[in-house]
Amino acid sequence: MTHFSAMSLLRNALTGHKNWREQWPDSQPKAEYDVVIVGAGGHGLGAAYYLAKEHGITNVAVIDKGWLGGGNTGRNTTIIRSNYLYDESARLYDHALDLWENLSQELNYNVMYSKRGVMMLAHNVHDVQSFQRHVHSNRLNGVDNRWLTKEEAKAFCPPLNISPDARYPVMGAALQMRAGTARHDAVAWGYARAAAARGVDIIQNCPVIAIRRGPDGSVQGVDTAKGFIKAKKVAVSAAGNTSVVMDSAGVRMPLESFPLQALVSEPVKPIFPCVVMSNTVHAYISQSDKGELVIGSGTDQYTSYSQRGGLPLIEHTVAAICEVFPIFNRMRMLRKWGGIVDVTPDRSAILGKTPVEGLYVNCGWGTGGFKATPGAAHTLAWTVAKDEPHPINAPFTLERFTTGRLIDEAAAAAVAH
Amino acid sequence: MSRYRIPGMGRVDPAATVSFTFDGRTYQGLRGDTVASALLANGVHLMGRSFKYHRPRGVVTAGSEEPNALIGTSRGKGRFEPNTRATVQELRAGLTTESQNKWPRLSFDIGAVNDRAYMLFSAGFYYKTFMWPRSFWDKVYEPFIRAAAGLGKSPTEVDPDSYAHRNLHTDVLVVGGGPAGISAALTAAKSGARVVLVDENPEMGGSLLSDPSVRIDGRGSWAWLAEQLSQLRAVGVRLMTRTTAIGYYHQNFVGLVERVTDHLDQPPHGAPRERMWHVRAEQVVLAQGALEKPLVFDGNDRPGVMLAGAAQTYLNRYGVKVGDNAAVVTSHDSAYYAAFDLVDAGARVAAIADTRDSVRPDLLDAARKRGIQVLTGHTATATEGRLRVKSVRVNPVRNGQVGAGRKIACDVLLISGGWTPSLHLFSHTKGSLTWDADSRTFLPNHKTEACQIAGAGRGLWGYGPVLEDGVKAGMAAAQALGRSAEGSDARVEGDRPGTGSSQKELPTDRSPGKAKAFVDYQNDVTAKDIRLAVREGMRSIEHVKRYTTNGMATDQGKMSNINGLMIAADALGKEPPQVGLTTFRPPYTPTSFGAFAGYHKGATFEITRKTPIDPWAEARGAVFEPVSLWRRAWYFPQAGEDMHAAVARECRMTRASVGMFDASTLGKIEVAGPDAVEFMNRMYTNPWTKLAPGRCRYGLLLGEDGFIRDDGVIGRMSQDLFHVTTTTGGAARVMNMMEDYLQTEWPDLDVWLTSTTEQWATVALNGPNARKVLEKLVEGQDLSDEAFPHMSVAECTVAGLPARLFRISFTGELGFEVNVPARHGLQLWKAIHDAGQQYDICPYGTETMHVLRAEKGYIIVGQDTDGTVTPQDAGLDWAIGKAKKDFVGKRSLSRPDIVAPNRKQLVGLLTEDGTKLEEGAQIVLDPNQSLPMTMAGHVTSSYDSVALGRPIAMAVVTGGHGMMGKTVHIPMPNGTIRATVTSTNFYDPTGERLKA
Amino acid sequence: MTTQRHEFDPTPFLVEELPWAPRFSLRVRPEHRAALAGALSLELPSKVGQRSTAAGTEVLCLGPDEWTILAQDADALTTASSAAYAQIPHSLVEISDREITLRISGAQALTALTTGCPRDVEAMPVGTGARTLFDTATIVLWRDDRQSFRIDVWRSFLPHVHAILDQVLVELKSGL
Amino acid sequence: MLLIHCPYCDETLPESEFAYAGEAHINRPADPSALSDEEWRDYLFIRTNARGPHYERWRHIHGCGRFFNAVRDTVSDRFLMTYEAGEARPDLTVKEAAE
Repeated sequence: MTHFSAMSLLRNALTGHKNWREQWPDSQPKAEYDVVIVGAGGHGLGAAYYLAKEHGITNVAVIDKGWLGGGNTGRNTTIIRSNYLYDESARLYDHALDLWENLSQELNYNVMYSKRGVMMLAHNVHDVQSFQRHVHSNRLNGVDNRWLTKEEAKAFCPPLNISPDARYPVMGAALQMRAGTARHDAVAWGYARAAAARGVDIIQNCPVIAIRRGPDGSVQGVDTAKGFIKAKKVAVSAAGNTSVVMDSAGVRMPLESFPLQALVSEPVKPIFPCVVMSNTVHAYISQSDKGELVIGSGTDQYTSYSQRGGLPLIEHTVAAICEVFPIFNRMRMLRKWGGIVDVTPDRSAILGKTPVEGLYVNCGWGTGGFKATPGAAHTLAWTVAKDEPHPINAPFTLERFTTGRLIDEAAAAAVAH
Repeated sequence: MSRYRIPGMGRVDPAATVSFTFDGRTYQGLRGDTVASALLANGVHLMGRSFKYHRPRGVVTAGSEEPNALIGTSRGKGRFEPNTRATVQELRAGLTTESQNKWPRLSFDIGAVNDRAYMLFSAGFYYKTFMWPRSFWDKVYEPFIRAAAGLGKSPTEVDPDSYAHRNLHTDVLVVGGGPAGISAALTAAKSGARVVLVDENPEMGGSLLSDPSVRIDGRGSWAWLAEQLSQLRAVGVRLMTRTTAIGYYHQNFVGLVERVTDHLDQPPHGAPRERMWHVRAEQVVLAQGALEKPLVFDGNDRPGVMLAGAAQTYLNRYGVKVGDNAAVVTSHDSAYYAAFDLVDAGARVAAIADTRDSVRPDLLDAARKRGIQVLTGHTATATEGRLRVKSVRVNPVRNGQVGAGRKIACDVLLISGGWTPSLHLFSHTKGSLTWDADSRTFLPNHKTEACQIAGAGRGLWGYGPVLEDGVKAGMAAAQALGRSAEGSDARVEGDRPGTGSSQKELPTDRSPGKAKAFVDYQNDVTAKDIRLAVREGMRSIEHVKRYTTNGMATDQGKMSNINGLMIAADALGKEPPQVGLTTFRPPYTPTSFGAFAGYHKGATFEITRKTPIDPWAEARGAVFEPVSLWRRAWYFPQAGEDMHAAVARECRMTRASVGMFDASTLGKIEVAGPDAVEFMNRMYTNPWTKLAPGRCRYGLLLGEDGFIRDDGVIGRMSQDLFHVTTTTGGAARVMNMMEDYLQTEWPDLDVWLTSTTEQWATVALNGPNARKVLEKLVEGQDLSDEAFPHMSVAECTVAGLPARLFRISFTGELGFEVNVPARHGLQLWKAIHDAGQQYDICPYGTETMHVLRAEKGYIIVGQDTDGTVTPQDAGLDWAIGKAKKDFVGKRSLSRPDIVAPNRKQLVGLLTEDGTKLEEGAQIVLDPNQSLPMTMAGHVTSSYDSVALGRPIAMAVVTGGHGMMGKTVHIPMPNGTIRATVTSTNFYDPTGERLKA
Repeated sequence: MTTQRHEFDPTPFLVEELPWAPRFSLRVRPEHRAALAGALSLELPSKVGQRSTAAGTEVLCLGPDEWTILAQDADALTTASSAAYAQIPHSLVEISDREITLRISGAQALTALTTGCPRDVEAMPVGTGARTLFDTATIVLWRDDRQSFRIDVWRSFLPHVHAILDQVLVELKSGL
Repeated sequence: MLLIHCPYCDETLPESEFAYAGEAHINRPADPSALSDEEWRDYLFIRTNARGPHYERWRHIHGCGRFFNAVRDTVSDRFLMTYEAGEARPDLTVKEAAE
């Protein structure tokens, strides 16, 4: 693998960039692997990388029905933060944040992790109570997050409208400085390149038809469009398509897949210095390093795999952005797109072992999957390698839906008076 | 008359001069011009700078697909917008425009040093560098990269304009007002269908506007067009110009954006700037035509290099000659017609270099007649000229070998790489495309929606076939609607048929690695970048796009996608369809945020619900808080009072005498029918069978998961009738949940639900003097404790109004809630207020309500519970009907982790040093542990209690119910606070005051 | 060619708030509809959207088991309802104060409604009604004539509906 | 925005009048207390999440107010049919054969 650096870039520039080699080979499946990972997004490729690097398991295939990074990894609004309320979530996302900090250097691939700060706006008394609860909980968990007055919020993000006459006036904000954004594609590519360099096969355009189980119930491998691939361990990390894949192994999942939309504006010179989220008006926004305003919308109300999404939802999101940032009213939307998010009943992920021996799952991230990428991948690799939960992913079991030990961040923010 | 304007040509009004400015200089154009055509008429080609290399750029197209000529446009304060396409913006009086992405000025831009370092800024270069030293990323590299971002400048002021929305239902929507669209619309309309025809241009006609020499049905094309438009109007077709179909959604739902005022000198008062149309059509006809592709070769981006079709449009539609001395490089017949029109208008065309080895003889003849030299089998290998093209270098290609080049001087270079059908909207529907090997283009294939595609969008060329195809599409749409439609033939003379070949980057005799052959103009993506991406393992077109940013500019790949694909496919040694096409996303062209938001701006951003008593509170100077969609009076400050003082006074006066509160926002549901009690038993945790009419009870509602969803007091009005109240925010949710169970689980029950939230206005009266105030107003009900004890309900008259009167309390004081028909709400409020004067009655808001209820330990669902709290956790076991076999959520209460010990349970907290805790503060048992700490719960409610003379708090604490009297710790940034666990019932624990 | 002309329209449509009137929500199982209609001396249309008028009382069928009644004689109705209840279980709830009614009429009344109603109002036959949406507010829409409509809006949603109609009025007056 | 046929109104109307209400034909057990924790979990949380025809519920919330059932292809979002609440799950193969 060519080491990436300013020097190698300069050297190649002088030779017309003719000597760059492929960042990962386009592999064809072997008959057998120690581990097969279904889904070549950031999570799947990351798990393969950590299996190889930290557990010495290099006979690994990552297979995808399409192109690597072509799912939610390449369709999200790239926000990274860890200021979650519950200990379980805070540990997981903060573990991810620790890995994000050095990911570019570790992978020798600049993922452009930008510590811009993520600011969450409080628009009513309930928001204030809820965010204060987050701030206090985060502090005792060692997660950075602090409370800003509305004037401090405005100073941090000048386009913000803090007029008391607004329909939802800003009453303050919670700010995590370590949080920010990263270049989503680069995460998948960086992991792919680093995993491939350690011997992992990345097999693209190879839909998984079924997970095959033996007479004893344990996993034997996967049937794919390119034939049967033998493996005693299979990890499914297929985002919105997880239900379908798991179903083939006889494991029914507490998941529903919804279309999630996002959009970008035309590019403009730097105007927006951070990430702002407003749950009350349903909007979140940042500015990319190309200058586009990147705006997250919500999910449509119905389950769907169509990746289309409707216009009214987008209208609402844009109206909400213009309510909070009225100077953007004459900006133009450049494109909007849809992804499929898999949502669990408590809106927290399922990460780890399943009732089937040799079958592991990483799913149910809703809209939170991108920020968790290194943390989820790292701990899943541990679980797959050792066949036991990692202390950080241990709470994120399937069993919690039977016993009632839910990790319900969304319910914790429920609004009612 | 401007230097390049040709009198007598074009559709602009020569009598109407319009002034505008560009980069501070004033120019004259004509009514009907775009900024681009007016600048070209003045000989200005340099209109912008590219994104990465800051290369000087001129206009490439004459339409909405323009990648280069992006400008800032303004009409005064708050009305500036960046990245406007000069090719679309119509001239209006007083329009000011500016170029972008340059410093200090357009003709001399420091940023162009990037162009020198071209080799360094290869595709994806930033992924490979800026990583060391680690700390430099945050402090040096990233700020530098970010500072270079963007093209135009963001608006910085609030937009004073308004935007509108409209719904429109129609039988047929035709997108594209060119020849195919017009004939489709007319054919469909003649069958009796309702037809809407939209076009993004200021006038209908499409390519006809650029081809006046063609004759249709014996008339010039413009006369034919005018006649067709009058026929369309006559048969009732709704013609919408300046209207872009931005997105094609499910089941023939199409979003249109109409630009209403941007072209007007003086918009009339009240006119919206833009209007979003939500169109639902039975049939959609897509007649969007085709887009011309540039040719990719070294120097194909200099100002003065433009698409041949664009030059033809500037000439015929705007009467503007784009240059005096043109050269042409083409791979398609269409460029010949542009050259012919230019020569016919008095310009010189030095040569046409055609990449093809053979060309139609009639074209060669026509060229020869006009003195144009045609060089077949040629490639272009370079251009010269810093701010305007001066020459093009062309070379013969024989058997794949590029021969010696020669320079052709020119002041404008017309290029054409052929045409690609405009299938963006079709792509939005997830319709599939098929690769046509002959024309080397993608054509529409499998349809997922009820639509027809007509004309150049299906790869057809020439007016004869296109008009015929439009008629066919109109007939097909009509027939799909069950109507009979008649076809018609158009006779076309002087048609301009054409074919062409599709190219990757043109062959060159120089080092391809050094060529600046642009594929995506705006993002400065070159052919070399695409090949590098492929070399680095980017095999899917999605990877190539993302790695190089090809097709991600504001033209959304309209200029660059197909060329990029051709080059990527060549590099991979595959056919283009095997490499794939990136998905087109809405909107078709960039669309202003305001158009999406429509009326949802400012005061009408979202509904603000107000109670009938709200005007009184407002007049009284109340401070309001938003609670779900409602605004509620938060507190009523008197002169000199802050919130703390006002709330303290309100609390004190209510406990001392009497207070009044507007509780109208509480949800109310009438549950009626013979099975009402059975329904209530199934829904709520409590038992209802034995509740006598005239009595009420606190009701607790769970989700099926066992967690608390809602609560409220429920009165039994009669055997078969319950008056249910819900939380303010929960009203709609609870109603929906009840309907769900009733309709789908228990349809056998004879029960009906009616929301009466807004039927009633509700005034709560609390305090030791509440009865004394109310007695004066009530008729038909004895209010004594014996006749009307706590938790009673009755129908009676209050202040002369029909009322439902509850004796209940959310404060721990003697309390009543009076419900009267909402139109009388304000009258009731005033009557009680008047009657209470002798007792110093005190209106209070939601904050005081919260304090008073917390003193009694009454929970607020959503504050003291959060969707993870069971009745046991909240200390509400008593509200569960133990004898009931089932109710919603009961089964979940016996799940292992729900019955496990050490769940977080609701308790009271009293701080040892008397400080007030912060709501949301976390509780620990061991204050000396290190981070991360093990947290045992958090403070849910915290207030200064006037009644108790100290702050009180409620909290959920692990195993809290078993910790009474024990000490917990609340670590705050500036020290840890100690608190004692107590009951939540802080005030009057025996409830004597309730019974007063 | 671009046009700079537009027609100013001083009265595109008229919005009037109608006076209070007794209004009820009636619910009964479809199989008991006919019997209850007899008992209440009402005509209860069986198809959603249909209306009836008799002796000044207007009825609109909103759902398979739901009718809105604008009663001429509210006392007579409630008395008849009470009398019939034991034999024909049903629910009659007064909602006179829940909604406020606007009349929207005039040459562009239909256009005004299309700014907020997603369904095809133009195709709605005169003399029918339906519960639907205007903007984000639930309304009951009555079509009384080609260009004359009533909308019943929940009291607290009315100012929002009114505010949007006001904007639409200004917009339509501009002629663009 | 989808277009949905309400079987009670017998009209095809825009999605904004309707509210999605989750998977259909998941009947609340007659006696929940008789269920094991696993069976109760299945009722509460396990969903088909079908890729393709999906049996689901909608409510015509800004219309007649009725809950009803629908079969919708979750890949194309196209409705195959809608039917009244309480009706048996339709056999799609029979329906296709009839067409």
